[in-house]
Amino acid sequence: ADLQVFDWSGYEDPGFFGAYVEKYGGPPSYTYFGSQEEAFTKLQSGFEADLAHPCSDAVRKWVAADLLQPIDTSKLTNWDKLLPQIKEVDGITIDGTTYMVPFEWGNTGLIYRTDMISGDDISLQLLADPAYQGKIAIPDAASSAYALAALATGVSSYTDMSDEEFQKASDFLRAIHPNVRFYWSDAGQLDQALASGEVEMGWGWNQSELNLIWNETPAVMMRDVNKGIATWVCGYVHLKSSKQPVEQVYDMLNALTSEASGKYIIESWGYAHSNADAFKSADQELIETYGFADVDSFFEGSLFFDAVKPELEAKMLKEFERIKAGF
Amino acid sequence: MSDQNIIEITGVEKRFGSFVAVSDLNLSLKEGEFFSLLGPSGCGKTTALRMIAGFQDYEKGEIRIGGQLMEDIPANKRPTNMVFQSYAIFPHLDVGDNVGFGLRKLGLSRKEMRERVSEALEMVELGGLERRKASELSGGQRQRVALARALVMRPKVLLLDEPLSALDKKLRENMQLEMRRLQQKLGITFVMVTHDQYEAMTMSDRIGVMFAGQLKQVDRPEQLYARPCNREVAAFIGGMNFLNARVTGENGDTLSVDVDGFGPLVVQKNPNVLASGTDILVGIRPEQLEIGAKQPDGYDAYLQGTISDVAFYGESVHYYVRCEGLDDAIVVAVPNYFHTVDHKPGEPVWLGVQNASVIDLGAREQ
Amino acid sequence: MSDQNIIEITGVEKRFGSFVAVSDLNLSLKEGEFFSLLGPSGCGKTTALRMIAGFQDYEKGEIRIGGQLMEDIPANKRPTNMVFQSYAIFPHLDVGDNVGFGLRKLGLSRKEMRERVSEALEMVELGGLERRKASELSGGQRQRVALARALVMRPKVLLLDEPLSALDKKLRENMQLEMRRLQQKLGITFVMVTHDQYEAMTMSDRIGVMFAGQLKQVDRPEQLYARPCNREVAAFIGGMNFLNARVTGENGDTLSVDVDGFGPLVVQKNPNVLASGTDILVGIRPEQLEIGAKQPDGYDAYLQGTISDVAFYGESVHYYVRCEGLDDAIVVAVPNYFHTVDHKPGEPVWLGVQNASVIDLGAREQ
Amino acid sequence: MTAVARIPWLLIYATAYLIFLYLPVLLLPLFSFNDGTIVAFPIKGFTLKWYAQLGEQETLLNAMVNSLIVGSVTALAATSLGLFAARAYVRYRFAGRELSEGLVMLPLVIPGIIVASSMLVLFISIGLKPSLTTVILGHTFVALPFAVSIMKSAFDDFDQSLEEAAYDLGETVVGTFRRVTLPIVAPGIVSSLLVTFTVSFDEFVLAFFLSGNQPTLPVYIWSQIRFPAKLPNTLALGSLLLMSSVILLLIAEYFRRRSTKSTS
Amino acid sequence: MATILKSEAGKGIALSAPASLYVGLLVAAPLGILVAYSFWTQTYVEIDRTFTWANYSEAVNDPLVRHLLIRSIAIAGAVTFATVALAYPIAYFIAFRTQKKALWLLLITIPFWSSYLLRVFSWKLILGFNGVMNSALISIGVIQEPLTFLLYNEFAVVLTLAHAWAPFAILPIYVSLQKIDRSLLEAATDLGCNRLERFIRVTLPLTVPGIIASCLIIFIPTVGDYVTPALVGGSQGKMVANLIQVQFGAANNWPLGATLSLMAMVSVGIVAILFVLLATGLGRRIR
Ligand SMILES: Nc1ncnc2c1ncn2[C@@H]1O[C@H](COP(=O)(O)OP(=O)(O)OP(=O)(O)O)[C@@H](O)[C@H]1O
Ligand SMILES: Nc1ncnc2c1ncn2[C@@H]1O[C@H](COP(=O)(O)OP(=O)(O)OP(=O)(O)O)[C@@H](O)[C@H]1O
Ligand SMILES: NCCCCNCCCN
Ligand SMILES: [Mg+2]
Ligand SMILES: [Mg+2]
Repeated sequence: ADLQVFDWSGYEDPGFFGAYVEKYGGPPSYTYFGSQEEAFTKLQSGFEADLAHPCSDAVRKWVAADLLQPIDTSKLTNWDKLLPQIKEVDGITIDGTTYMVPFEWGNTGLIYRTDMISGDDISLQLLADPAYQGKIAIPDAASSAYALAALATGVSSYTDMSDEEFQKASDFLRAIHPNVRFYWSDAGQLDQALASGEVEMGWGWNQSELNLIWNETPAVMMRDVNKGIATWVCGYVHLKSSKQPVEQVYDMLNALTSEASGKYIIESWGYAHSNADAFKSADQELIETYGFADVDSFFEGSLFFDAVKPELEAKMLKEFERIKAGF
Repeated sequence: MSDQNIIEITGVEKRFGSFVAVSDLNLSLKEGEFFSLLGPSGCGKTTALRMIAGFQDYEKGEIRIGGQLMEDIPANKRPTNMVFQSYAIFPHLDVGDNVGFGLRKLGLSRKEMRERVSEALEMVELGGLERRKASELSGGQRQRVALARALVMRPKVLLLDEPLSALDKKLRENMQLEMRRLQQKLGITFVMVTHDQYEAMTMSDRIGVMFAGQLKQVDRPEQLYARPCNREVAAFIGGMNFLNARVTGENGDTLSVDVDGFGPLVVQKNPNVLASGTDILVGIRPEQLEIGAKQPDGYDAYLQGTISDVAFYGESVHYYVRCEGLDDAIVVAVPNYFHTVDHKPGEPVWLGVQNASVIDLGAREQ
Repeated sequence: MSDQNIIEITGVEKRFGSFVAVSDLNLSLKEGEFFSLLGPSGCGKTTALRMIAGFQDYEKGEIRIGGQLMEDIPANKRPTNMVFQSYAIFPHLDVGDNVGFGLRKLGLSRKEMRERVSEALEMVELGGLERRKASELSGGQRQRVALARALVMRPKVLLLDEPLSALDKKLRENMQLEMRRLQQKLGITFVMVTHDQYEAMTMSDRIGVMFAGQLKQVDRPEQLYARPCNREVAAFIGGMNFLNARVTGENGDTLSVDVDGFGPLVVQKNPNVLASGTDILVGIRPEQLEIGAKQPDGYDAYLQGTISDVAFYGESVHYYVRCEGLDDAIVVAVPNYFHTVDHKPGEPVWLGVQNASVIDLGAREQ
Repeated sequence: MTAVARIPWLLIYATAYLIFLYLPVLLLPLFSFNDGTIVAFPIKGFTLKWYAQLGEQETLLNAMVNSLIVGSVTALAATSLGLFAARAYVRYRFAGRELSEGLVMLPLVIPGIIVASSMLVLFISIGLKPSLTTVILGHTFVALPFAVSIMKSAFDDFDQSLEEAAYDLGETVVGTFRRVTLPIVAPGIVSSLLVTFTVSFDEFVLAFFLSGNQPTLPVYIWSQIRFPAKLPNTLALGSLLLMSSVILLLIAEYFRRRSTKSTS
Repeated sequence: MATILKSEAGKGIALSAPASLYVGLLVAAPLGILVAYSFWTQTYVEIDRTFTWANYSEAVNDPLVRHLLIRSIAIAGAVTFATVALAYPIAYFIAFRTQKKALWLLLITIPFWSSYLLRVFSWKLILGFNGVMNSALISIGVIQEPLTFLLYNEFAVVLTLAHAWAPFAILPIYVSLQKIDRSLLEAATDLGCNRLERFIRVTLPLTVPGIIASCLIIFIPTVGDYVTPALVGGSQGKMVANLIQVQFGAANNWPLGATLSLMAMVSVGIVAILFVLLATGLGRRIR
C-alpha cells in the first residue's frame, strides 16, 4: 500500500525521492496542510499518516502531544552525511532521542525591492519608518513575527525572552503595525505583492525570493547576519499513527536525504538541503545566486527557530492577536 | 334501484381537534341509487364522502358497504371508487394509462386491459383518445377521464366530490343529464357531493341536506322542496318567504293558523318538521304567490303592499313587496309569460295565496 | 341617470401578439348608469375593463372619460376606481388603512380622512371595523372593504371585475341588491364585468354581451331576453329552443314563417338581428311553451312529441320532449305551481305556442 | 396608444450587476492561460501547459474524485431526508411541525466555524476519525435546508388528491409513491440533487475541519492557493469545472424545456 | 380506531423525524460538547476537566474580544446591507420586468458553480495593486497611481461577500416579490399612487419577510466566516472567527475557542432577534 505523507503543498515532486519511486514503482500519496498549526490540529483530531513534515520548532509540542515515534538513526543511510550543524538544531533530538530527520532549511528574512530601496538603507528598523505606511508585509504567525521583533530589538534569547524583552519586541511589532498592508498567511500573497510593487519589503522565506527572481522581479533578501536574519530547518517525522512497514518509511526517509535529492532540490527548487554532499555536487553558480554560498554564516550568526517555551508561546500568540487588531 | 342496502352508516362522528366536522351521521343507501349530499361550503360533505372512501378515519360509529364492516379495510381495498373534485388526472400519464391505472393491480392480460380501457372511454364518449396527453384535455374531457378511470374498476359504489363544479354552466348542464343516464344504465350506486341545489334536484333519487356537520333531512327532491324540515333547509332549496304564525286549531292532518299579514289559513301538517308548537313558522315559495294591481280572485288569503324592488331574471321576474307589519319584503316570482304582469317600484299591489301553498316549518326558535 | 355620456369608447382594439382579445369596441355609457359587460370566460371582458382603468394599453381607437381623451393619462390619474375580482385587499394593512389608502394623496387633514373612511365603511355596513386586520375578514367583508376603498375616492366611474363571483350564493344575492341600491343612491356610473346572466340582468340598466372579443349586443335586460340579436346571445341569456324556419311572407313588422315541427307562424321582425334572409332561425323560450296530455286550446301552432326526460328544478320542472323530425329535444319549463302539470318519461304530449313567443333570430349560418 | 419610451434603468442595473457577478469568475479562465506562476497583471503570455499538466496531478484528481463522492452521497442523503420531511410539512398537520421545520432550517444560520469545530469535537469524542464519512455527515447537515425548501415547493404544487386517486384505484402506499408521487415531483428531486451537490462541492470550512487524508477539492485548493507554483493548475481546474457545470446546466435546461413543451 | 402511524399526526412525525433528528443531534450534541469545553482549561497539550468560569471571565474582560465581536457584527451588518441592497433591484427586475425569468435566474446561479476560494482569489486580482480595477483606471487616465484602498480592508471583505452571498439574497427576495398578487399593485395605482409610492407603500412592506430571510441567511454565517477576512481583509479586516480559528489552530486552546464560539453565537442571536423585531416593526409602520 501507499505511504501516506502529510506535507506542505509542492513537496510531492518525485525529484525529491527518486530512489523511493524506483523501488516502489510510484510515489507515496500526499495530503497537504497550509501551516504547521493546521497540521497539528488535524493530527490531534485523529488524522493518520506515516510521515509528516513540520519544522524543528514544532517538534517539542508534537512530542508532548504524543504524536511521534523516535527515529532510529541507524536505519538512516545518509545520517552521517547530513550537515553537522543541522543535527545540533533544537528539536531534532530531544533528551537524546531523535524525532526528526532534517530535510530542507532556509532563511526567513527581509525581502525588498531593490529598485525601490537601496541596499545601503535596508534594515529591519526601516520596517517601522512611517514613510513606508502600507508598504510592508509580515507573516500572520506569532513565532515568525516575534523572531523578527527579537532580531530588530536585539533580544538575547528568542526562545526565552524576559518580560522586558518581550515588551520591547511587542512594542516593535506595534510600531510597524501601521505600515503593514497585510499579515500574509500564504507565501504567494507576499510574492504577488512584492512583484506588483504593492509592498516594498516583507518578512518572508527564501522561496519567495526565488519565486521573484524567477519572475524577473528586482527583489532580494537582506542576507547580512549582522542586520538580522533567521534560519529554519524542516524535516520529516515518523508519526505514531503510521501503518506502513517501518522499512518502507525509512526507504522514503533515505531517499529524501540522499545526495541526488539534495542536488535536485538545490538546483531546481533553490532550497538548501540537509545533505552536505549535495552542496558539493550541485551547480555552484546557482548556489551563489540562491544565497547559500556561505552556509556556516547562517548557522553561526542567524536566529534559529527553536521551540519557544510554552508559556512564552502562549503569551506571543495572545499578544500578536491584539497587535493585529490594533490594540 | 334495488331494495338491498349497499351502504349503512350508523352513528359516525368525525372531529378535527375539538371541531366536530360530522356529527352522528346515520344513513342507508340502496343499491343502484343516485344519492346526493347537499349543503353549504364547510358543512362536512367532503369529510363524509372521504370516510366512506376510507381516506378519513373517524372517532365513533361504523360504516358498512355491502354488509361488510369497513373499519379495518383501507381505501385501496374498498369496493368504492372516487371522482375527485379536481379530477386528479395523473399529469405524467396519457388518457389510456390514466384510465388503465387501477387495472394493473387486477392481473388482467394486456388485451383485456386494453379492451376494458377502451370500453370505459366509449362509455364516457371519449373513444379513441387513449394516447391523448393529460395536459391536452379540456375541462369537460378531464371530467370524463376521471369518471372513466373510476368506472373501469367496476366499483359497487361510485363516490363523486363536486364532479361538475369546475365546468362552465353550459357544459355542466349537459354533463348532468349524461351522468344521470350513465348511472341508470350501469345501475351502480352513485354518491355525489354538491352545493348546487339544482344539480342535486335534477340528478338525484334522494338528497341528504347537511348543515354544520349534521344531516338534517334525507328525501326525494320533490318532497324536499315541498316539505322541508326547517327554515334552513327550506331556504337552501330555492327561494322562500318566511312568516310567523300561531296555531289556532288542529284537525287531523291540517292545522288552522293565523299567519302574520295574511291572517287565517289552513295548512297541511308537515311530517318532517323537527318540532311542532303553537308559535310556528310557515313558508311560501315565491312562485306560488299571486300578484295583481287589484285583489285577485279565488285565493284563501290576501295581503296588500307596495313594490320596493323588481329584479328581472329572464324566465321570471321577482317583485319585492313591502307590507305593513312585516319586517322582510315578500318576494313574488312571476313567470315571464308574455309579460302579462308588469309592476313598477312604488306601485301598490295585492298578493294572494292558497292554503296548499303554505308550508308548515314547525316551531319557531328550535 | 343623466343623458350626458361619461364614457365614450370608439374603435378600440387590443391584441396579445396575434391574438385579438378585443376587436373594434364601440360603446357609450351615460352618467349614473349601471352597465354590465357579460360574456363567457375569455371573451375579453376584463381586458376591456382594464383599458378603461388604464392598466392595459391598446393598439387602435380611443377612450374618453368625461369628454377627456385618456390616451396619455396613467391609471393613477384617471377619474375611475376599480374593485378587483380578487378584491386586492392589502394584507399588510388593516381595514381602515386599506380604505384610507388612496386618500393620503389628497392632502386631507387627519380628521377629514378619518371621517371619510368611516363614512365609506358605514356605506357598506362595516362601520366600526377600522382596526380589523385584513386576514380576519370573511369573503363578504373583503368585498365590502374593496368597494368602500374605491368609493371613498369618489370616482366618476366605478369599475368592477366580477365583484361577486367569489361569494357564495346566498351572500351573492344579498350583495346584488345592496350594490344596486348603493349605486342608485350615489348616482355614480358602475361598469361591472360578469359571466352570470342573472347577476347582469337583475343589477344593470344596460348589458353589453361579448363573445370572442366582440361586443355583440348592448341593450336593456328585458330587450336582451326578448330580442337577442343571434343564437349565441339568445342561448347565453337563459334557456332557448332553436328551430329552423323559412320565411314565406313579409308584412310590415311581421314575417310569416314556416317553422320546423310547428308549421306556419307569424313572428315580429327582430330589429336587432345581424342579418336577415329566407332561411332563418327562430327561438322559443322554454317557459313560453304550453304542454299538455291533450291538445291545449288557444295556441297558434301545435306539435306532438314524447317526454324523454324530466328535470325537477324546484320552482319549475323541465320537460324534454322528443318530436319527430326535430334533432334536439324541445325543453318546456313549467312553473311549479301546485304541480298541476305532471308528465312521466315516455308519455306522449302536445305542445302549444303563440306567435308572440317566437323570436326571429335572423339568417341561419351567419 | 403608444408607450412612452422610458430609460430601462433596471435593465441597465441588472446588466451591470451581471458583470459584477461574472467578473471574478471570468478571470479564472483568463489566468489559467497565463504563462507565469505569479497570478498578477500584466499577463505574461499564452500557454496551455497548466491544462496539459492537469492529468498528471494525481492528488488534484483524487481531491476531485473525493469531492464528487462526497457531493453525490450528500445530495442523495440530503434529498432523501428532505423529500420525506418536506412531504410531512406540506401534507400533514402535526404537533411540533413548526418546531421541526425551524430546526431543519437551523443549519442555514449557524456560523460555519462553529458547526465545523463542534462537529469535529463530537465525531472525535464518539471515535469517528476525520474522513470522507465525517465530511458527508457534515455536508448533509448543511445541505438539508436547501433540500427541504426545494422539496417543499415541489410538494406545494403537488395536488394531494393525485395520491388519493392512486390509492383509491387499488394501489398500495408504496406503489402510489412509486407510480405517482415520484414521477410527478421528479423535477423537484433533480433540482434538489443539483443544488445540494453544489453546496457540498463548494463547501470549505466543514470539509477543512472534517476531512482526513482524503481532502475534498476546496480543501486541496486551499492548500494550493497558498503556494504559488501550483496555482495556475488550480485555475485551470477551476475553469474546467465552471465550464462543465455550465454545460451540465444547459443540458438540464434543454431536457426541462423539452419535457415542458411536451406537457403544456 | 387508528394506530399512531395511521393518524395524520403520526405520519407527519414519522416522515419528518429522520431530518429533524439528524439536525437535532448534530446541533445539540456538538453544542453540548462545546459548552462542556468552555468550562475546561487547556495548557499546552493537556486538557484540564475541572469546572471553571475562567474562560468566560477571560473572554468577557478582554477588550479585544469585545472589539472583534463588535467589528464582526458591524462588518456582517455592512455585508448584509450591501448584499441585500444590491440584490433587491435584481430580484425586482426578474420578478417584474422580464419575461425570461428562468434565464435570468440561471445566469445568476452559474457563477456560483465555480469554487468559492477561487472566486475570492479572483477578487484579489481585481482589487489588487495592479489588478483589473487599477489597470483599467490608470489606462483611462482617471488615476496615475494605483489605488491602495481597494484591497486588504473592510471594504474588500464587504465587496467579496456581497458577491459570494448574491444568490442567497436574490432568491428569497425574488420569491417574496413573485408571490405578490399583481392586482395589489394595480389597486395601489388605481388609488392614485405613482410607481415610487406604490413601491414604498405596497411592494416593500410585502417583501419584508423575504428581506428578513435573506438578511438572516447572510448575517449570521458571515459573523462566523474566517476565510474571506483572512484572504482579503488585510490587517484591518480580522473578525472574531479568525480569533476562534486561532484558538482551535495555532493557540491550541480549544476551551477558549469553544467559549468564544458560544459567545459569538449568543451575541449574533441577540442581534438577529433585535433585527427581526426592528424590521418587522418598521415594515408595519409603512401605511
Ligand atoms: N384536515 C382537516 N383539519 C381540520 N379541519 C378540517 C380538515 N378537513 C376539513 N376540515 C374542516 O371540516 C369542515 C368540513 O369540511 P369539508 O371539507 O367536509 O366541507 P365541505 O362540506 O366539503 O365544504 P366545501 O363545499 O367547501 O368543499 C370544514 O369546516 C373544514 O374547515
Ligand atoms: N397578458 C395577456 N397575454 C396574452 N393573452 C392574454 C393576456 N391577458 C388576457 N389574454 C387573453 O385574452 C383573452 C381575453 O382575456 P380576458 O381576461 O379579458 O377575458 P375575460 O372575459 O375577463 O375572461 P374571464 O371571465 O375568464 O375572466 C383571453 O383569451 C386571454 O387568454
Ligand atoms: N516558524 C518557522 C517557519 C518555517 C517556514 N518554513 C516553510 C517551509 C516551507 N517549505
Ligand atoms: Mg368539499
Ligand atoms: Mg376576467
